[in-house]
Amino acid sequence: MTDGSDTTDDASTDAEPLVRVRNLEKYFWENDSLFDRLFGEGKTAVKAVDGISFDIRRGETLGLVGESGCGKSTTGETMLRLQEPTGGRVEFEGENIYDLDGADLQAFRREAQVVFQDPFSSLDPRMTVGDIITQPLEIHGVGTAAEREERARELLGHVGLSADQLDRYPHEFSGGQRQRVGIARALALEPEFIVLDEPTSALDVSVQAQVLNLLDDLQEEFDLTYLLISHDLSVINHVCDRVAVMYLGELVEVGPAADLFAEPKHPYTEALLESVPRASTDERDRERQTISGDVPSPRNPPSGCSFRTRCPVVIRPPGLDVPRSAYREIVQYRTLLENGRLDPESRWEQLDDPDRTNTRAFVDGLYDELFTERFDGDDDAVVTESFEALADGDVEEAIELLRSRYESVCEVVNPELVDEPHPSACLRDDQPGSVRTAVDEWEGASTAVDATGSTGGADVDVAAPDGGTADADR
Amino acid sequence: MSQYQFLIRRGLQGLLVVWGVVTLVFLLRFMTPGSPVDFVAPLDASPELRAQIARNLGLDQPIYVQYAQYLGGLIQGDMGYSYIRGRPASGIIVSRIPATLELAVAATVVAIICSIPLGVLSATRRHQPTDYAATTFSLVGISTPNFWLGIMLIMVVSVGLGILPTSRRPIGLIPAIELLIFQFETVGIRAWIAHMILPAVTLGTYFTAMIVRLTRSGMLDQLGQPYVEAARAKGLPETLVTYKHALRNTMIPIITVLGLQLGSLIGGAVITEFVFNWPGLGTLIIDAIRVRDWPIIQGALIVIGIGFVVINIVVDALYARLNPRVSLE
Amino acid sequence: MSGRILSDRVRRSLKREFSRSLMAKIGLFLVVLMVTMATFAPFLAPHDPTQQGLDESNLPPAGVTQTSEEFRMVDGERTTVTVEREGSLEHPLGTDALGRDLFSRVLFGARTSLMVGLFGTLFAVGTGVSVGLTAGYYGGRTDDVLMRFADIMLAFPALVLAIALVGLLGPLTILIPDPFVQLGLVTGMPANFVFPITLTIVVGVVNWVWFARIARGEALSIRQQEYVKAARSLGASDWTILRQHILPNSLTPIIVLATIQVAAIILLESSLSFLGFSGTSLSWGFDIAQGRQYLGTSWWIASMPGLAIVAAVVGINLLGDWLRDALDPGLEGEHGGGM
Amino acid sequence: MTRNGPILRVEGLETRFFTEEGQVNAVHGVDMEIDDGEVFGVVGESGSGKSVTALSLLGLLESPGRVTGGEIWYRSAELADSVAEETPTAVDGDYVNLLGLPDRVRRTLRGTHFSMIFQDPMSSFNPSLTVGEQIAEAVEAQQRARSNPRSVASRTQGYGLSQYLMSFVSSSRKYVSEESRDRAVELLEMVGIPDPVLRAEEYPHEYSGGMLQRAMVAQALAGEPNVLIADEPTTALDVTIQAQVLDLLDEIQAETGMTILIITHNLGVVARMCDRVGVMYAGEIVERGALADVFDSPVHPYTQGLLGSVPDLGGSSGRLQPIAGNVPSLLDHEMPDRCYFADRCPKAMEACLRKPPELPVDGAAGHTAKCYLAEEPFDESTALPDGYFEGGSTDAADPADASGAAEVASDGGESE
Repeated sequence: MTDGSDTTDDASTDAEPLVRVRNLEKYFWENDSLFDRLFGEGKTAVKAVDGISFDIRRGETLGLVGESGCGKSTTGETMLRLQEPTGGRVEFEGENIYDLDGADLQAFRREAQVVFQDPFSSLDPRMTVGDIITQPLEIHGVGTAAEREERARELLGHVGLSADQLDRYPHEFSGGQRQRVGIARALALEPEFIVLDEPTSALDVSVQAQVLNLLDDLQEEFDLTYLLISHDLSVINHVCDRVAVMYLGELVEVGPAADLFAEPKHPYTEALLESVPRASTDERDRERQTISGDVPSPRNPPSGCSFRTRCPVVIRPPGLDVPRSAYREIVQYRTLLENGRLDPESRWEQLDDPDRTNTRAFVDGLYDELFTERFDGDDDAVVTESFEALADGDVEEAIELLRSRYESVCEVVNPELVDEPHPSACLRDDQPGSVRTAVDEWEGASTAVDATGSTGGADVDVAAPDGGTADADR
Repeated sequence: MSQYQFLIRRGLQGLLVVWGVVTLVFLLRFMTPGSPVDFVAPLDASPELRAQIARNLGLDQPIYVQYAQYLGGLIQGDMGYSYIRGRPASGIIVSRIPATLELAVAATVVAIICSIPLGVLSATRRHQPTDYAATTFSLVGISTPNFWLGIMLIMVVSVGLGILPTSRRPIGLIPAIELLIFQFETVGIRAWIAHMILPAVTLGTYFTAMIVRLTRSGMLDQLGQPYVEAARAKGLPETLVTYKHALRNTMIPIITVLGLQLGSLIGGAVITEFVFNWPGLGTLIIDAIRVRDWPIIQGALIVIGIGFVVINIVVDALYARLNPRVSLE
Repeated sequence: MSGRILSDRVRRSLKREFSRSLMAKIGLFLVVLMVTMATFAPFLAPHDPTQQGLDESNLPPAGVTQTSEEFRMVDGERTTVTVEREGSLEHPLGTDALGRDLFSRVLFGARTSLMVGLFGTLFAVGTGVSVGLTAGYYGGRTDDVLMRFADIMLAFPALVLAIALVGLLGPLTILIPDPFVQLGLVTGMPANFVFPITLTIVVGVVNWVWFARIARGEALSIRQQEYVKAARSLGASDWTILRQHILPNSLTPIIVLATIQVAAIILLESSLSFLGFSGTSLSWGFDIAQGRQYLGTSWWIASMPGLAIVAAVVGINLLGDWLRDALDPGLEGEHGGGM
Repeated sequence: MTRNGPILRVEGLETRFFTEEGQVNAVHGVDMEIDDGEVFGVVGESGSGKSVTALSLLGLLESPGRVTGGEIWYRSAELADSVAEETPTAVDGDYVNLLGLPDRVRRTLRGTHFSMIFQDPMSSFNPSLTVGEQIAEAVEAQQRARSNPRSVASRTQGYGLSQYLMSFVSSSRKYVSEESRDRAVELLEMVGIPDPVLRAEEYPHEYSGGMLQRAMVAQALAGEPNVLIADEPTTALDVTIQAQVLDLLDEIQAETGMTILIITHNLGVVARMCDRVGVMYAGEIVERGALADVFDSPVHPYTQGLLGSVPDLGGSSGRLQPIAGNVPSLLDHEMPDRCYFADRCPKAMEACLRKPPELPVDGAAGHTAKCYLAEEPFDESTALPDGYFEGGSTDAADPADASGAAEVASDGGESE
């Protein structure tokens, strides 16, 4: 919970933000049963949310976007204290919500509400719509039963349902209507702040549009502040004032929606935007830069920058003279090895060579499969050497060979967000002093090791952000 | 986690359960009215004699000392001396295990062989005569108390038709096989089979009926899964879709249920033994309860508990083998 | 809040499933029959079920004539005589070796089975559901400990544990005055109903684990439902959530299991009575044990009570199937609309 | 490929589900023509009947669903030849009416002539068999079919229960041969799965969603089918993975010239992939034509509404223009005898109380719409008044529908 050198300490905005998230962490533990404890097997952490910080200003809609499993829903739930955090703080109107209890906590519960994704599981099937909407009032002891029912009628009107539907059960409604009921429940206590967790992703497009419009109207009418969690960039773009992009439990970019969509800074944001198919007739001919590979497992996230395993513009080591596409192939080859996805045994079996004498064939086979072109000079030697190590069954050696020559600064230094309106967590972008120091240190060390083989020098890529140019992946 | 580690871990877990079983069984004596001395001592025993007997049985010690002694004895395989027979309880119990084991295994084998094909047929020929016959059989099967079924079988088959022997177990499987191998004498094995049929059918019926039900509903569930549709879409013959795809996934959850239901098999075995005068653990335990022969009661309960735990570990291992999604926990 | 246990949809689904299923109808018929028999046994029974009559012993059921050879002492010598007995409507199901009317005994036996089945299940539901819901909702160490204990309970086969417990605790019974007899509505019937209390508690004790497991599973999954999260975000207390959301929504499988468990407990009760551990002699299992000695001569003594058990248990199981199909369409039933 | 008419011609396809609640008209009167080598998109919201259409084409409907009418003409000279004797009525030149063939024959077409990719790769692979094994099965099935094309039943006859049981005993009796396994690895490599040898031995749960969807594509390609039906192929995937899978389909189509039918609710996917598109609503194709025609000059108000509902990535454009109301009931007794969209349509006219036929749209070949607006412009004077369909006797029967009507009203208010 230390603030340390954190950069977002003093808010640069004129007004105090409504919600302030600082270094929020939420880990889930695996192998943590009574037995694991008895047998002393180490529990492992899945870092669903790994130290994120952002502000939500009064009256704005902040979008939190990311792919499934990136931790965006966990963030939302932890911010509402539906789950206890592993570390960090969330300040709501200046108070850390994790320090609240008793009446203060109840007061916070009145102010912050949530609307969930699934219109089927978000409403208790055994309660009538009236019961569902009056539940918050009842919990907080607001009004008499008659007053509460009156309020429920009023709320139904606000969300565009007719008031005589109070006695109905959720299953009698369509998906869109249920989502309206969920919204009415969230509005019942007149909250300041609502977390919208994928509120439309289970709905058809035409119904989605209805709900988005409704949310828009309600925000205006009741001065609401929204946190909109979604995987759908077009929804985020349509609704949000500011956007935060999440990847593997970390924020990679935060900025005003217009800026971020027009000029994404982080390669991941860019890839996300590129990947969305547009509903227009020129979509077929659009130049696309999509990214390859899968999201790594959060159980075993990459070192350094978590996006580096898929990044099309990963920073090459200083002085290395291979084209970016070839460098990507080397990175992928190394990732295969490190994840145990390349098994020399099965390769040999395929080769039909019981004595395993023909190392040449082994090397050539892999070379052709993994690389479009052969390297020359030192690169060829190193790659071949690593294949030979593999042929001997020494995966560790092969990894080490590759690492010593091809390690990128992105593997070593974890980029952070600086305190400015539109920061991105990429080493190619502005970075806080501590990160810059780490980069310098690494470069010093690596040039020292590499001095024999290469010319050394600064990384050329930092100065030339060329994400869109020809040598991006594919 | 390797198979080996899994078994060790599961074994340790089982050990903990066994320890719980032992403790519970031990405490059982203190929860029940009356002292063992009442059953052991002559009716007109003097207080001195009673005290002497209590001392001999170790009953004068505080509970925790008795508990420690009992645990210590168990670890060495000593369950005390039978109050009634004056012999080591462990010896008596061990001598009864084969009979129970043979009966339970025979019933399980019969049940599995009959039930799974019946369940599959019932599901694949839904709403056809086969299905109705199978569901009726399984419904009546799970609703019939097996002691009554046993009695009815004895009445009709043995007493009425006079074809199979009513009760007892003249020879164990192993002696019967020895006889067969070393003396080329089939009389032993024939007697074994003849005496096994009725008890095995009695015990196996409930189990068969239950597995038919489980298999049927499991198959119906699996046949509605998207992967079955996908398998059909790629042009696989229906045999393969049914047996290789659907049945495999049906068996995975059934195995866990079976593991739990083996308890009812063992329970059923106890009463089946009673009906057929089968000299197994069941009759032993019932007789011992009637005369409060505590060392036997405790020992037999512990053996049954351990047996059940072991079966469940085996079932778990089988489950993990069949289900690739379980990385052995 | 809505106090209804069954929502409209569930009721509709029950009705639909009932109307299309012959099995459900048979089940309901059998169960209603059994309940009627048990409740109005003093009115329906032609004889006092405990009344012995040596000259009427071993009479076959109505319409059956049984010839058997018996040993008699005639003039101090053992001779074999052929005895022919004819069944009559006076004793529709015949009599046992002591001349007691089997039909009356079957009627009164239904009382024992039903009472033990119901109260045993209630006991198991009460214990199991509270333990299971607590374990499932709170999770963590509470859950770990409770479920390990459940594992230990499961390591004893229910019947074995029940035999040990009942056998060792002794068959305690309480006498419940029969209201019909007390009010003088019928005469010549036993004044009290013998309720085997130990047996009832024991069958509950050995069965609670099943309810604990299923309730825990339900609580675990319902806890993850968004409406529970929503309630927590509104500031609802754990107690409110358990009472208002978790319990009502986990009822369906619990009701289905409870139905099936009534059947299982009736089987268990009959087994224990068969072994002579129940403490009451008015029980189907007990009668089967009695009839076991007369298999060669009087087949009906052991058969009739057994048929009663099968009919009762089949009925309850059918009812259970019906509830399951109607309440949990995922388990059986046709696929939905498919769109 | 020779150009002599469409590869698939669907005429008046009707599929119904006979459920407890009544007869559900999931698909009724669908007409479409799919040209050889094109990518055709069927787009619609949930409950529009698009997936049922796909299943009907393959004959994969499960009870209580049944194709009750229409014809599916499929062009294949080879097939026409082999079935001409048995079912002459189902053959017309090179065309075969799939609905006229016995089930036994249709089964053999799966995998070889038609393949399918399903929405959820995780549930569409058997969780307890390796991915390699499952793809090899598909390869094997196709090889068995091809080795004996004349006998359409050969595949199923060649492998019965006894052979299956024998396969546990003797490895030579296994259904899947070594060659098929090798081919499965090749296919995995073809769809861009790194280290296919190792991955073939893995189980579905060890794959990521994207990888598994690639594997499903590989499985669908096993029999080198002529028509690939992709039912929501990317709906379960994240957007970056969706892009990869779409790229893959695109590449494969370019390489093999295969005909692809894409079923999706995502207009972006349609725009990305398709040459021509059909828009489905309430079991009908309400508008179809070339992608540019349908997307740039939609005629049917539903198509217009659908396009207007999608939030755009390129700069936010104020309020969305949603379609009021909800997806309609498909229960037979609740379906009115009028244009099914009229109750949600902002341009409903008196004419719309009669069912519109499929009408050609001016100026574009092959662009048709089931809407009178295809022929005549919107006429204010004959427009139905607001709230015309509210409280109508047909709607009041079911409470859910009545509430739907109420919502229509409130939404109508909002969007003004």
